[in-house]
Formats: sequence, C-alpha cells, structure tokens
Amino acid sequence: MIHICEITEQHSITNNIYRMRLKAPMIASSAKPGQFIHIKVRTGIDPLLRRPFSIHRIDPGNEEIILLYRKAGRGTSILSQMSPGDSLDLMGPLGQGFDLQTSFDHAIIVAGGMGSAPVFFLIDELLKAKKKITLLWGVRAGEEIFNENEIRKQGIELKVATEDASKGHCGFVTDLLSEYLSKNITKNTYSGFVCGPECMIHEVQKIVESVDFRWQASLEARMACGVGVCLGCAVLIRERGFQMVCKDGPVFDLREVQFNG
Amino acid sequence: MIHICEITEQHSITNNIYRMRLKAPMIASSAKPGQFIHIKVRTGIDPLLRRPFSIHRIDPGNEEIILLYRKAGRGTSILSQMSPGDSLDLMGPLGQGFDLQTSFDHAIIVAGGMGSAPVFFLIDELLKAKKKITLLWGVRAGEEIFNENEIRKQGIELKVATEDASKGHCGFVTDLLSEYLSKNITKNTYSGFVCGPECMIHEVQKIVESVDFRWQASLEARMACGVGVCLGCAVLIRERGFQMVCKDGPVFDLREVQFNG
Amino acid sequence: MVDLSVKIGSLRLKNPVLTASGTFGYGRDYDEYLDIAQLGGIVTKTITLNPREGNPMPRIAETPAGMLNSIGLSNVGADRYLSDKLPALKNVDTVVIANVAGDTIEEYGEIVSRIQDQSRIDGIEINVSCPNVKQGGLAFGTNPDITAEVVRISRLETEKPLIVKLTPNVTDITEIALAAQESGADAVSCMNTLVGMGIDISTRKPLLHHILGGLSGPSIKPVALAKAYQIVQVLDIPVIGIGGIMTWEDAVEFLLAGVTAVQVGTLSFVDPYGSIAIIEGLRLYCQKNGISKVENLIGGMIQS
Amino acid sequence: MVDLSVKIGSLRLKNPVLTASGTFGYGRDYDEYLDIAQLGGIVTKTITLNPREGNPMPRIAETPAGMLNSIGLSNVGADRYLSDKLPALKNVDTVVIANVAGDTIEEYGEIVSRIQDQSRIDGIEINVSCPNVKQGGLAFGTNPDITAEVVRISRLETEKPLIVKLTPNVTDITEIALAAQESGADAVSCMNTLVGMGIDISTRKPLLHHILGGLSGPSIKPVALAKAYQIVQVLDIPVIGIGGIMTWEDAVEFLLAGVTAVQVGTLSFVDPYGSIAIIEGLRLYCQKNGISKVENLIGGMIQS
Ligand SMILES: Cc1cc2nc3c(=O)[nH]c(=O)nc-3n(C[C@H](O)[C@H](O)[C@H](O)COP(=O)(O)OP(=O)(O)OC[C@H]3O[C@@H](n4cnc5c(N)ncnc54)[C@H](O)[C@@H]3O)c2cc1C
Ligand SMILES: Cc1cc2nc3c(=O)[nH]c(=O)nc-3n(C[C@H](O)[C@H](O)[C@H](O)COP(=O)(O)OP(=O)(O)OC[C@H]3O[C@@H](n4cnc5c(N)ncnc54)[C@H](O)[C@@H]3O)c2cc1C
Ligand SMILES: Cc1cc2nc3c(=O)[nH]c(=O)nc-3n(C[C@H](O)[C@H](O)[C@H](O)COP(=O)(O)O)c2cc1C
Ligand SMILES: Cc1cc2nc3c(=O)[nH]c(=O)nc-3n(C[C@H](O)[C@H](O)[C@H](O)COP(=O)(O)O)c2cc1C
Ligand code: FES
Ligand code: FES
Repeated sequence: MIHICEITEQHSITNNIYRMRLKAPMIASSAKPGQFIHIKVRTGIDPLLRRPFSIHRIDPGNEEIILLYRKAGRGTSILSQMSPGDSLDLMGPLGQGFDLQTSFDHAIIVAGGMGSAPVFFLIDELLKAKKKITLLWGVRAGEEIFNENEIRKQGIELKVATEDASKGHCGFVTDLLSEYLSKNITKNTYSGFVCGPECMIHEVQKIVESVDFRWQASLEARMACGVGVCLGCAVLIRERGFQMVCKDGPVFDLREVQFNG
Repeated sequence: MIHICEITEQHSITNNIYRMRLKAPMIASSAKPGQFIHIKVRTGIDPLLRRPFSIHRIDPGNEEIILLYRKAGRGTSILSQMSPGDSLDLMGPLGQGFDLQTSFDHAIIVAGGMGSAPVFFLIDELLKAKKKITLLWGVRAGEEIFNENEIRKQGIELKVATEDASKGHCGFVTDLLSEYLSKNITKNTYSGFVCGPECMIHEVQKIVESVDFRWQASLEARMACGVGVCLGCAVLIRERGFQMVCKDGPVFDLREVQFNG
Repeated sequence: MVDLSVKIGSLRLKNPVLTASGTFGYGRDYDEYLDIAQLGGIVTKTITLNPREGNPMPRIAETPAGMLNSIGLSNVGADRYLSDKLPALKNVDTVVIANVAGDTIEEYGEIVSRIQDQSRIDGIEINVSCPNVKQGGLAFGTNPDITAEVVRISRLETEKPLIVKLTPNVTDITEIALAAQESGADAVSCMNTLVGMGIDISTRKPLLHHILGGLSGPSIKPVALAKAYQIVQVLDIPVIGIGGIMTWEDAVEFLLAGVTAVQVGTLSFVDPYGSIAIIEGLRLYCQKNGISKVENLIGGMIQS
Repeated sequence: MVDLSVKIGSLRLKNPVLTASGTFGYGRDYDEYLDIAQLGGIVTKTITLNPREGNPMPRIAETPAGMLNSIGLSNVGADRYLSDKLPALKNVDTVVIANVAGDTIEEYGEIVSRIQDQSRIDGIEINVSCPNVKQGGLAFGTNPDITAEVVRISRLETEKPLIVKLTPNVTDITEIALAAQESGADAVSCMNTLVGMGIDISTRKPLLHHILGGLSGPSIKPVALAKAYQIVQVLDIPVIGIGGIMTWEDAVEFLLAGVTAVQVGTLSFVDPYGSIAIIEGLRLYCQKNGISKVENLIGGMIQS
C-alpha cells in the first residue's frame, strides 16, 4: 500500500540522528517488529529512488509510527529538513519481521549503530510477551545512546559499548556479546536478535557459531522496489540461494546467511 | 557576481502570478531597467539550470530587488513555494538594459503578459527623468492588472486590453497600439518600448514599421549560462548576425530583430 | 470517449502503456498496488531456458535521476515460468508478452520454441542485450548480422508477434532495427539500458559488483527518445518506446516522436501505480484536447 | 601541502581540473566569477578554419538532470581566434588547449597547421564529434579508420600535445580510442555529448530546432565514467574524463576509475565558480585522507 502520511513530530537526538513521528493508521495497526517502510523523500527525480527505514516504534493510540534515522546522504538530509505538517509518500509495512512465535524465555539483542532503530519496536513486543531481555548496544559515541533510563526501568539488562570510550565498555558490541555468552548461557531457552551493519552481523555470526539457540538477523541492502520485483537486494541464504532482503527479509536466520568473504 | 540573497517577502497577485522581494544590496544599487537576474531555484540537479527573471523593480532604500513571475513550470513552482527567510542563489544584474540616453519626451510602452515585469522598473526610471508615459498593457484576464491606481496617480496614461473582455479593450494590446499610433503620433519626440511574448513583439514590429521613432524590445529565450558563453540564446540581428539575448540583450533595437517566419 | 487502443502488428492493446521487462516481475507482484487488467500489457522478466541465480551483490545503485543495475538475468527458467508464473496470469484481461534471452543464437530459438504454444502468451519480446561470449562479451544486439540471425531463428519457431528489444549501445541503431525488421520482426522496442558505472569514493569500490551495469530512469529519456525517433524514420513496423518514462507527458512525447506504444520500467519501483497514472493522464489529455484516438498522436511532432 | 599536479603527455597541469570546450568561451568570459589562473587548464570553444554562425534557435533545452544543445559549432573562426581570443590569454598562468574541428579530414590538418605555431597554445584537442558528410552525417569519431586518419593528418602538422576528444555514440569506444593512440595521439578525452532529443508537447515541436542534440550534465555521468573506465583498461596514453562532473566527489570518482584529469562542462553554466570549488574540494579531500599527490588516486578503484 502507498500512504501519504503527515509528519507530526521531528526531533534531533544527536547532531545527525533524528526521530520522526508520522500519522499512519494502517501501518500503526498492522506492522510487526522488523518490518520497514519505503519512503519517497520528495516528489520528482532527485533523489529518484525510495529509501527504506525500519519501523522504530509504533504508537497505536495516536495511530502513529516512529522512525529513527541517521543523516547519511542526500535522502536523509532532505528528510531531516522536513517539519511537522509536511507529508511523506511511503509504502509499507514491507518485509517479514522477526519471528516471535518460537518458544524462548530470554531475548538477547545485539544492536549496532542505527541497528537500534528496529530494536525498540522489538523490545516493546517482547515486553508484551513477558520475555526477559538483555540488550547489548554498541555505538560510536555515548551521545547516541538514548532512552537509557526507560530501558532499565522496564527491567531490561542493558550493556553499552562505545568506540570512543565515552560510555560503558570501550570497544565493540561484539566484545560484550562474547563476554556475555561465555558467562551466562547454559540452556537453550534463549533466543538471539541482531540488528546493525553487515560487518557486525557477520562477526556475531562467527561468535554464536557454537551456541545452540536460534539467532535472527535484520539485514540491510540497497533497494529499488522494496517489494521483491527488481531483484536488486539479493542475499545468499544457505540452501535457498538468493533471497530478497526486502521481501523474504529483512529478517533472516543468522546461521543461514552467507556473507561475501 | 553570484549572490546568496534572502527572500524578504512573497505574495501571490493572482492564482499563479507572484511578487517576491529579495535582499540584494549590490544589485539594488547597480541594476538598470531591462536587466535580469539568473536564479538557481534550489541546490542540486533538479531542475539543473538557472532561470532568468527580469528585475521588476528595485527598492534601493531597503537594498531590495523585486521580482514578478508567473508559475509556468517546475522552476517557478518551486520558487512560489519558498518563504521569507529562505535564500536564493542568483547571478546578476545581467545583460544590457534599456537605453534611456536617447532624446525623447514621451515613452510609449507596450507590455504583454509577464512582459509587465521589467516595465515597472523602466517606468520608475522614466518618471525620474520626467518623461511623459503611455502604457499599453495586455493580459489574458483583468485580474492580472495590478497597481492600476498607482500608475494613473503618477500621471501615466494607461490603456488595458484583456483577452477575456474582463477589463478595458477586449482583444490584444497590439490593437491598442495600432489605434494609438493612428491617432496620436505626429512628431518624433516619442520613444517606444515593448516587452512580452515573442509573437506579440513580432506583431509590434510590423505595426511600427512606418513610424519613425526608435523602438526597443526586451526579448526572451531559453538560457543556460546567462552570460554569453554557451551560445544557446541566440537571436538574429540585422547586420550583426547572431547575438546573445543574455549578454548583448535582452534589449535590442526592435527594427533590427529578425524573427523566424 | 477516447479510444486509447493501439496495434502492434496483429496485437491490439487496450492502451499504449506496458510495463517493461525486469521491472514488473512475472506480472502479479504489484497486485496490491494496481489492477493489472487496466494496463495495455505486461512484459514479463527475461527468462532463459534454465534458471539463473544472477550476479553477486551489489546489483543496484542510484545515480543522478537514474539507477544502475546488474541483476544478471536472474530468473526462474522456462519450466517454472510455464508451470507457476504464466498460469497466475490466466484470467487477466491484458496482453502478456514473454521476454526471452539465450547465451547462444541457437538458445534463442530453443527458448522461443519452448514457450510459443502457450495461449496465454500474446507476444514474444527478444532481449538481445545479453553478452555474446563469441563476440567478446559485446551484446548480441550490437551487431546487425547477429541480430538478424537471432530474429530469423526465433521467427522460424513461432507465428506469435515477435518484438525485438534493441540495445542503445551502438553506433547506428537504425542499422540494427532494419536488420530486425528484415529478418521478420513484427515490432521493435527501443530501448534497453545504457552502459554505465559508478564508484563509491568512501570505499573506492565500484557501486556494482560487476562494475559496469545498465542505466535506466529519467536521465536516459532524451537518449531513448532520440533512438526511437531515429528508427521510426526508417522502419515500417511499429516501434515501442522505452526509457525514462515517468509521466503521461513523457508518454505523449514518445508518441509524438512516432512510437506506437511505450513501456515503463524504473517508474514502477518509484511508484507502483505510476503506469496506471500515465494511462489516466493520457485519457484526460486526449479528452481535453479533443483527440478521439490516441493513435492520432503517433508521429504528430511538428518539425519547425 | 598536497601535490595536485598531473601530467598529460609532456604537459604538466597544476591540478587535474580543466574547463571543457564550448562551456567556457575562449577563456575570459567568466573572469568576473573566478581566477582562471587557478584552473588546471582551459579548453577553448571548438574553432574551425572559417567563422560559423551556428544553428537556428532553439539551441538548448533542459532535460532531467541534464541539458540538450545543438549550437552547431558557432565560432569566430581561426583568424579572429588568433588575433583576438588567444592574445587575451597571454599572461595567464594556466594551460590553454585549443579545440579544433573540420568538415573534411583535410580540414583538420589545415586548422591544426594554422594554429600550431602559437606559443600560447599548450596543446590541441581534436573534436571528432562533428558530422562527416561523406559518412552520411555520422560523426568522424564513430569510425576507427576515419578517426585514425584525422589524427594522423593532424599529427603531421604539430609536435604539440595532441588530445583526441572521443564521441560516446559508438558500439565500442575502445576501438576508436586505440585507433587514436596508434595514430599518434598523446591523450584522449572522453567524452563528448550523447545524442538526445526532446519534444515540447504543448507546441508539438522538437525542443531543439535541429531535433537531435547533445546531452550533457549529471544525467550522463554514469555513461561517461563507464566509457572512461573502459578505455583506461586498453590505452597506454592518459585519459581525460568528461561528462556530468558537478562536485569534487565526481572528480574523485573519475580519478579512481583511472583518468589523469577531468574537464567540467555544464557545471560552469550552473555555477561559474564550480570548477574552482572542485579543485578546493580535491585539495581538502587529499589533505584529510593523507594523500600527498593527487596522482596517487588515479586508477585507485578497488575491485571487489
Ligand atoms: C530494511 C532497511 C531498514 C533500514 N532502517 C533504517 C533505519 O531505521 N534508520 C536509518 O537511519 N537507516 C536505516 N536504513 C538505512 C537507510 O535506508 C539509509 O541510511 C538511507 O537509504 C540513506 O539514504 P541517503 O539518501 O541519505 O544516502 P545516500 O548515500 O545518498 O543514498 C544513496 C543510495 O544508497 C542507498 N543506501 C545508502 N545507505 C544505505 C544503507 N545503509 N542501507 C541500504 N541502502 C543504503 C540509498 O537507499 C540510496 O539508494 C535501513 C536500510 C534498510 C535496507
Ligand atoms: C531575460 C528574461 C527575463 C524574464 N523575466 C521574467 C519575469 O520577469 N517574470 C516571469 O514570470 N518570467 C520571466 N521570464 C521567463 C522565465 O524565465 C520562465 O518563465 C522560467 O524560466 C520558467 O521556468 P520553469 O522552470 O517554471 O518552467 P519550465 O517550462 O519547467 O522550464 C523549462 C526550461 O525552459 C526555460 N523556459 C521556460 N519558459 C521560458 C520563457 N518564457 N523564457 C525563457 N526560458 C523559458 C526554463 O528557463 C527552463 O530552462 C524571463 C525570461 C528571460 C529570458
Ligand atoms: C532492475 C532492472 C531489471 C531489468 N531487467 C530486464 C530484463 O530482465 N530484461 C530486459 O529486457 N530488460 C530489463 N531491464 C530494462 C528495462 O526493461 C528497460 O528497458 C529500461 O529499464 C529502460 O526503461 P526505464 O528507464 O523506464 O526503466 C531492466 C531494468 C531494470 C532497472
Ligand atoms: C552548450 C555546449 C556547447 C558545447 N560545445 C562544444 C564544442 O564546441 N566542442 C566540443 O568539443 N565540445 C563541446 N561541448 C561538449 C562539452 O565540452 C562536454 O564534452 C560535454 O558537455 C560533457 O560534459 P558535461 O556533462 O560536464 O557538460 C559543448 C557542450 C555544451 C553543453
Ligand atoms: S529492492 Fe527490489 S527486490 Fe528488493
Ligand atoms: S544563455 Fe548562454 S549565451 Fe545566452
């Protein structure tokens, strides 16, 4: 479906990370964590293609969806200049979200950079389902960590890694994961979730090779159509061959993803 | 010169005619009637080229220039959506304006459609030089006529033609000119000025063939560079061959212009 | 009532707007966004005899007012096309054109022969923009003799309307178009993508894994229009215009240049409903301008 | 301090950014906007033996992220070039490249011979994109043999660095580039405009009087980059990249693809200072990334 949605709020969290609220009743009522929307940031031919963004959170009461995005290039910088009252043309919800039907008690979530965007929607759903949650969150600088108090108040175990040593562990979120796994995990009532840049997800794949519970990863790829038509966003999945990140994903079973190199 | 100028005012006069004020001290202090500015309506590649607009008026006290423009296509519709406080990148003043040095007492001005834009600046200068002025103004619909009272108060003889019969003469401004010339002109203390669409200017050229005072015409042409480099805006001028509307014009001696067909 | 229908050889299209191969899947992928029965027709993704996985990633990238792709003819192959994809279009009241390609001249004949008896296929479009290994990787469609041979061998296999989809990456497209016509094509479609590339300066890697790819979208429209116009001047068979069409105005431009129908590609990615919006725009334009048949627009450019 | 200088044959440019022929007049038209001594070099408007008026209007039009032109080689002719235009560049500390063309192969030789003894001319660029009447109006540069002949005859007349400016409207640009190299060119520049057209649907007239024109601007960048990359792979002489360069990032992209210098064309119309902004951007980019010589960027693309 194509929706013309009004922006109801836009705030910058850091220098170049923004949070945007959009009035989108149909999406707010039907979306699942891990799904995304595909935005035409402005009419016309520049930029030409839509831009994919995870649904960061939904606010069903207000019929709103929330995005969290980093100003990365032309499209996102146009987005960042928009104001409440402006409208956006978007498709969605698209893709397959996380599978939360499998039986587990404790969710361990690894989020890197803007990978935190879909994680909040995921957490909201996991809390509804009364799961225990551990969130390992890696960012470049501490200022990119937000909602820390809210998270802890909800009873979520939060560990932070920053590359610039401004908060928590100094280094990568994958360090936190290795440490966590070496200490805590004994039985397979866990389920793992990972969202972030490809190199991080690849690293996580290696780290969890020997643990025996399921891991789901949310992948990114350049997209044109967003609905499985252009075959542009392929990812190699063991036994299934090329799958489309937009349609078959963006969430895949981590162990089945074949990264290049 | 390239100037980054702030929009200080923007008003619509009719449904699709707008008046815009810009803070542009250098232009306001140096421009001559008939000159134009060349605007990049927004950064980026869409639309790619600048758009030429006559200087409608200047307000030297406020260091402002005023544009009058019709929403005609992509560029002008982007312009029409801009607000005070926004900035525009513009080049100017460009081109050769009207030659007001020749000796005459009475200016007869023929303006058609948006050709009225440069005419107001011209009138302001003619009034300063204490010339008598007759303005023949043709538009599609009466609502496109503005400042009527101000014009008459300044002692200008104003005759209006509308194509839809909503005001003044029903028909073309060239009818007014034929009539005017048949009645009034005896001696050559007149000087003529014409601004408007090519077909109108061409018609005026035919009408004034036999009158023996000078006529200056402000021409339009699609432009890329605006400064005589691309050779894109050529017009055939008798004895001089191809001249550039942007650099050698936009004002030419009407009798020397060779129209196609 | 405006008559929007046009004829491509023996094929009557209800309107002149088709969706281009590779940009509309096998026809049903955009069902959520539009009613495909409103389209003039659908050209399905290029199929080859055997399924293909396609190229490694990245396969697409954005460019100024355009996009690059090197999908690598990823497709389900003839068998699954016939068993799964075509049946899904069974009761749809629009024209279906199957687009085919091969690795060798012979393979073109084989794939045409393999699908040609399907009643659901109303026409066959031959994609000659694939690399011909024997010709050093240049596309089949860059050589008039090879193009002629591909068309001839395909023509032997089918009586269905045969459309040759030309590559623009040639010195003289009229030569290739004439070769296609003389070898029995019922129409040509013009054009496939221009060869282009891009580099990500932050990683220094090419934007596409295969370095070179196909450029599509509004940026190529002036080139597509020029090529279509050039071949319209020399051909007797109809030309289908393709390249950068985003609006009904673009479609009118192509019709005035002399094409009989148009295909829209990249537009569907940006706006899945865009093809229908073009049809609506054409209808309205004709109404407003008292044009009773869209066919009257064809070749209506006025030379100054 | 970053060393921005590059070498095109025996020519040392202070930086790799030149302004392209036909988009910078005879060198002094943009004096109000920039200091031309900061440029790597200036390529002047194509001159022919005799002055030319050029084509009827309209000569230009805007397209999606680009523009069309059919100026028709309007120029002052060799005499006025030598008497008026060249002297105006006398004391400017930058490289001046004269761009020339002819109606026949012989005329290329004549125009080169006519200007070649001028010390102010540091190099000569041969524009082979003009229509060759003998070849049915196709450009000289679409045929490798004719290109070779044009270069050979020009080479006989001068020892100045000789640059051949290639047309992209060919099936295999490497073939033409090799012909130019083998006939004695010191470098090639790639590329001239793509053939394109447009129609004004409200008047039904072509956007250009001559119907077909040359497409330039950002829309052609992916094509220009692909062509430049392709010829870099086969040539031993330097390649100058041209086509749609608007930013320093675009210039870096071309350098990574293997060109030694770039020319900017349409950019100057949009932003007369743009060429200098690119040079500043390049310098800053090198500084930030610890690149001591811009030459180290050339061909630095990493194949994945
Ligand atoms: C399923 C999915 C969900 C995403 N969710 C978020 C999110 O919630 N928040 C967020 O900040 N970002 C998210 N991204 C990344 C986001 O799409 C890019 O940051 C954005 O497209 C950049 O656009 P741009 O015009 O600013 O950058 P440019 O670099 O100018 O974009 C050029 C082209 O590259 C593509 N591109 C650039 N970066 C990426 C990227 N990282 N992934 C995919 N394509 C890219 C663009 O879509 C565009 O086609 C997501 C990506 C995907 C695939
Ligand atoms: C010297 C000069 C002075 C002008 N002064 C005024 C003025 O004061 N007020 C006003 O409303 N208009 C004026 N015009 C016309 C104005 O430039 C065009 O209306 C404007 O460029 C249209 O741009 P667009 O993007 O809205 O239209 P589009 O149709 O989208 O433009 C497409 C292309 O065609 C060109 N173009 C379109 N219409 C014209 C035109 N009539 N003349 C020249 N080029 C055109 C554009 O510049 C652009 O390159 C002037 C033109 C010239 C040459
Ligand atoms: C992602 C993508 C995939 C394509 N796949 C095919 C294909 O399989 N077969 C084919 O003949 N053309 C293919 N094309 C070319 C289009 O059909 C069309 O000729 C081209 O994109 C130009 O039209 P456009 O500018 O409207 O997109 C593809 C184009 C794109 C963008
Ligand atoms: C208005 C115009 C005039 C041109 N005139 C010439 C010319 O006289 N000789 C020439 O070799 N190239 C000419 N060109 C081509 C440019 O030099 C350049 O090759 C082309 O525009 C592509 O570069 P760009 O995209 O940066 O503009 C001209 C281009 C334009 C836009
Ligand atoms: S973006 Fe088109 S298939 Fe995924
Ligand atoms: S607009 Fe370039 S010469 Fe006039």
